[in-house]
Amino acid sequence: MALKDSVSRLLQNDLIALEESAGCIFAEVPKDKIVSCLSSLRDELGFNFLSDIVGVDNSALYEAKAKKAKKKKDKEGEENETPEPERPALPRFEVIYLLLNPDTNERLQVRIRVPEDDLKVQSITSLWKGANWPERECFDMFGIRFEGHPYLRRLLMWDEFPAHPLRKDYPLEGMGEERHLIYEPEGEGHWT
Amino acid sequence: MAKPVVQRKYTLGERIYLVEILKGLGLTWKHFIFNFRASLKPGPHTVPTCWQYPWDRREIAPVFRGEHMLSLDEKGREKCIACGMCARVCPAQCITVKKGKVKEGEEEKYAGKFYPASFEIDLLRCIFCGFCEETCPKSAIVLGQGYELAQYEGKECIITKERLINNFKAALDSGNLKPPRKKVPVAGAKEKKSLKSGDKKGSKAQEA
Amino acid sequence: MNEWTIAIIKVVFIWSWTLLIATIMTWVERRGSALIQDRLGPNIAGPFGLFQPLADGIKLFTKEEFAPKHAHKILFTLGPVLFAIQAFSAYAVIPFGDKIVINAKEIVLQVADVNIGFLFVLAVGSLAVYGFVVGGWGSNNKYSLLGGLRATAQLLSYEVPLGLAMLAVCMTYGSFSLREISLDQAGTFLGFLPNWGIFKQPLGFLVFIVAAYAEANRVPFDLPEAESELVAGYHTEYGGMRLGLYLFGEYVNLYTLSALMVTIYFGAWHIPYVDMSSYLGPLAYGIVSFLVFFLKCAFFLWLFVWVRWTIPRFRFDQLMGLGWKSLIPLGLLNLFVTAFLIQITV
Amino acid sequence: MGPVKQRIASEDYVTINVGPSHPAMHGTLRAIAYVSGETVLGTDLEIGYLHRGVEKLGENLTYHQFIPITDRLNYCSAIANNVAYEMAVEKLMGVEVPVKAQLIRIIMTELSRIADHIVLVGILGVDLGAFTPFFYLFIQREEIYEIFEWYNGARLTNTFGRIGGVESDLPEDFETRWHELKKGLEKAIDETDKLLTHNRIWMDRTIGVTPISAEDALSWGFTGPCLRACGVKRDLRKDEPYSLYSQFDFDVPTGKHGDVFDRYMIRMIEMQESMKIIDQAFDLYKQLGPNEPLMAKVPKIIKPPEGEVYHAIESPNGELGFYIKSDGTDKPYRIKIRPPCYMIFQAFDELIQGEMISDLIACLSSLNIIAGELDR
Repeated sequence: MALKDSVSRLLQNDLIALEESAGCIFAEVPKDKIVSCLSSLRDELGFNFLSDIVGVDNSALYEAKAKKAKKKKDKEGEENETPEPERPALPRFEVIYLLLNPDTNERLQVRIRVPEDDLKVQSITSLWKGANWPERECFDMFGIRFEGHPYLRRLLMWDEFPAHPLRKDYPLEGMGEERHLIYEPEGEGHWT
Repeated sequence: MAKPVVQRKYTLGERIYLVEILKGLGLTWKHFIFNFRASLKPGPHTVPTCWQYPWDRREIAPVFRGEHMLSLDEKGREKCIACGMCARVCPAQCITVKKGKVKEGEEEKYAGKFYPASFEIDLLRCIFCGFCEETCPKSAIVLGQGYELAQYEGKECIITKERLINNFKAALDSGNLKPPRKKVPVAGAKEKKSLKSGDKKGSKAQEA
Repeated sequence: MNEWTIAIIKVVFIWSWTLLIATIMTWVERRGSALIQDRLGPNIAGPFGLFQPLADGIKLFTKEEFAPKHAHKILFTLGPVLFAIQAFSAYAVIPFGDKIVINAKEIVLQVADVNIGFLFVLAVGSLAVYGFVVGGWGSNNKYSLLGGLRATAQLLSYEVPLGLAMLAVCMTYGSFSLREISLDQAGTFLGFLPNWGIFKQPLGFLVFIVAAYAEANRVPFDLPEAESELVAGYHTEYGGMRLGLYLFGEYVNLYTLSALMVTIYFGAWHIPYVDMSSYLGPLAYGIVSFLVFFLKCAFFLWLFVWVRWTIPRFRFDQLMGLGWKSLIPLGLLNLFVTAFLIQITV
Repeated sequence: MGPVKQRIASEDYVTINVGPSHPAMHGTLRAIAYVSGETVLGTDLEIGYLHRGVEKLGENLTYHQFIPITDRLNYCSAIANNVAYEMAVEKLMGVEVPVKAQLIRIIMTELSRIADHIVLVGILGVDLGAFTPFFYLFIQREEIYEIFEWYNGARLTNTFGRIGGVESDLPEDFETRWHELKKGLEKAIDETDKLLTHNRIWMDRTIGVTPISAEDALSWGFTGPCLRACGVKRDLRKDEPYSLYSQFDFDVPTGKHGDVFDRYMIRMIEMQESMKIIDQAFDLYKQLGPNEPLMAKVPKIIKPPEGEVYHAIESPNGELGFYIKSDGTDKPYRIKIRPPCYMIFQAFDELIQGEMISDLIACLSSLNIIAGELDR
């Protein structure tokens, strides 16, 4: 595909992977070079519209995969003597920038992976003003810090909220944070 | 950021306010006269766009998704077989079904081998999406036309099997029963097999 | 009957009459707006919902009178009271009919025929500002304060064109007394037109009616209480009868302004081309003149309602711009032209 | 203290809370306006009052069960949300939806687009003091809801469509209803136009209020009518024609200045364009037999293959996108919703600097901020 070629030509060594899933192209770049990659994509390939920024917590996915692999291993038993070479563990989080070229109507998704022990990403608010709230939301939901963001504060949850709710280890029912907020009348009169 | 400067020329008519205001007054006057005449008519539903609720009710669509009911078949037997599909598919998890086995001598009451020992729907949780109705293999649970669901107490909003069946009886008496769902044509496929297997799975899961 | 009894009867009558009109106006406003908007409006209480204002009144009276914790208690109560007082007293100098003869005693249908009627109306009318600003300040609420400030600026600005328009009328009729102006409007003008102010002062009337809408805080000039911007403006914090005073005061003001408009521009109680007093007996004439006057007022009251439900609202700077840049120059122009015409005709 | 406080040098201001409970607020948002006199120096925006954790919820529901949840995003046009989500899942699964189902979807989406625009125009009128057009329009919106009700039994939160198609055929009386509705809509739009568009007061209130240039709008991530108002001819129905939109003949109106008036006009014209699309779609629909398939062949329990997808459609507000990551189970691994007004609302502070309090309300209305969609 022309888009894939031009992307790989443009990013060259910075490109870690370029994959296609259900018609969407995902390019993976190193975390430190996100600003330069995005700015070159914007200026040279015309991807000058940022649709959104998506954060993903992959921990549960890796766990499930590891379990599957282990099961497989157990099943196959000791017949398979040569163990697979241990791959370095993939970083826990990923941040996906959804880009769009408004002239050619091509979409490109740029992915970076963020390890749990280094939750810092360069902010791209200098490239797009609209990256402001998506980055704040990403911080709110996953705890990924965007360096250089003008006003990095929780967006959807309240400021004192202790956790990052879209992480996979956060329970769906919450951890009881709302107790501070909701006034519960004691005794009768309350029907629950 | 510099804001763009907006300049737009007004026509003379727009410039002197009055012309457009008079036009607008004429328009509202037309509405006023029409509705004034209409409002003098006897009866609660006079102005065509206004329904005076307690006396005057609009027609509810036959496919309306309102208060639930558990339907009975022609012989007056409960259709529900307590397979629990509705409870599983419910996005709001508002349905709880307890399964009971039909004892001998009770066949006149229940259509299947199993019956719901209790069937509760929490209307406070229900979002009236209609998935339960759609997934029910025996089309036993139906969302009816009742929409006056206000209660004084939260407890009353958890409706039980008796009320569900009473709802059905009331609908039957008033002739507001929902027509049976049309089967949705599927692109070049026989869906039957998968349907049946789905049923079995559902009932098994419930038993477990 | 001596003078005092008559005066007191007149005062009581006009007091209850304006209150009645104000009450009915709330019903007209609601029913009228409903019918304009393809709705029905309140139609349950009484025939056609006519008792709705009564029910509203009972509700307002029985509501708990409370003041917000941080409000200035005295000013908070003083605001609506000031507003209501000015609303009810402004009508004193405006006639509500010609005269009525009972027991061979001639009674003028006007509470007080002051020879500076115009000045009285303007002076009392401008007191409304105090009602708004005191209430807005006393509420200790930002919305209320902004509403009060808006009201102050708006009322003060629009009093100028109102005064200018009225001044031109005074010059035309050569009197400050509203009764004399009314009496002057009998007969015809230029031979075929009724001798009404509007035909002598068309531009002045335009200025006057716009300014009157602004003075009455009605759409398109209802900025002090613009509900989408300032919640409810100066009466955000009010409830119960204090709010009721503001609402009634507003409708009484409407009536006053309508009556003023009828008095100086629409020939007061005169019917064009017909001299009623020659056909009717003295008592009947008094009643008919009262009715004619009232019907004319009713039209303008309805116009207030009708316009309100037709057009959008101004912005504050546009409101000020309209007042200072359009209406005042127009009013002045009108004044000069009137003066010139008087000079060459007399 | 927010960024506005840091920016404003002087101490000469008053803060005014516009929201979360304010008569002009569209849902529960909060804008703390820093006001000097009547001029707004800036606003601190706070959102999240309606945050229900929809994305987290999606990770714990099956693919089908998430459809009713999408209703609650933009409740003014629930069907557009449903369709956007279903199309994303279908794209992930590689399912081809039958033509008839696509036509029904298009008809319903366009109806909901009209309903959404009606809400905007009506509320904009109310916020600017013109109450009456609101009613004329909303009566027609009621008729649209009636069509929805007779289609699948719900008025506001429709739970329209299923993954792979739609759940039922159009009702038999759709044609008569649609023609009646069309007549009424044309009349209502015309009346609104008469009452507002050329009225000097309305023009003064909207023309030149909170304009934005095309570059800024793109940088902020504007989409939909708000972007088109700036003069950018961008409509996903034309540019990335999904479904059957490439077969229809309709115009994409564009404005010039991106002010409130342009946004309002774009919506007024788009309503008429949508009616055109529905007519064409219904003509195509009538050519299909009654037994044409409505559902593609999809398994009962939906398990898309592992992978991720981003699919966006042109919702009434703009680009409504769903990013879905699947791990091969029956529940999505991650759902990210890209609501259109989320990106638009962040520009609000910049839009209204130096304007007046009244313009704040007008601007907010014209952007069509829906809290359900904004906070998710």
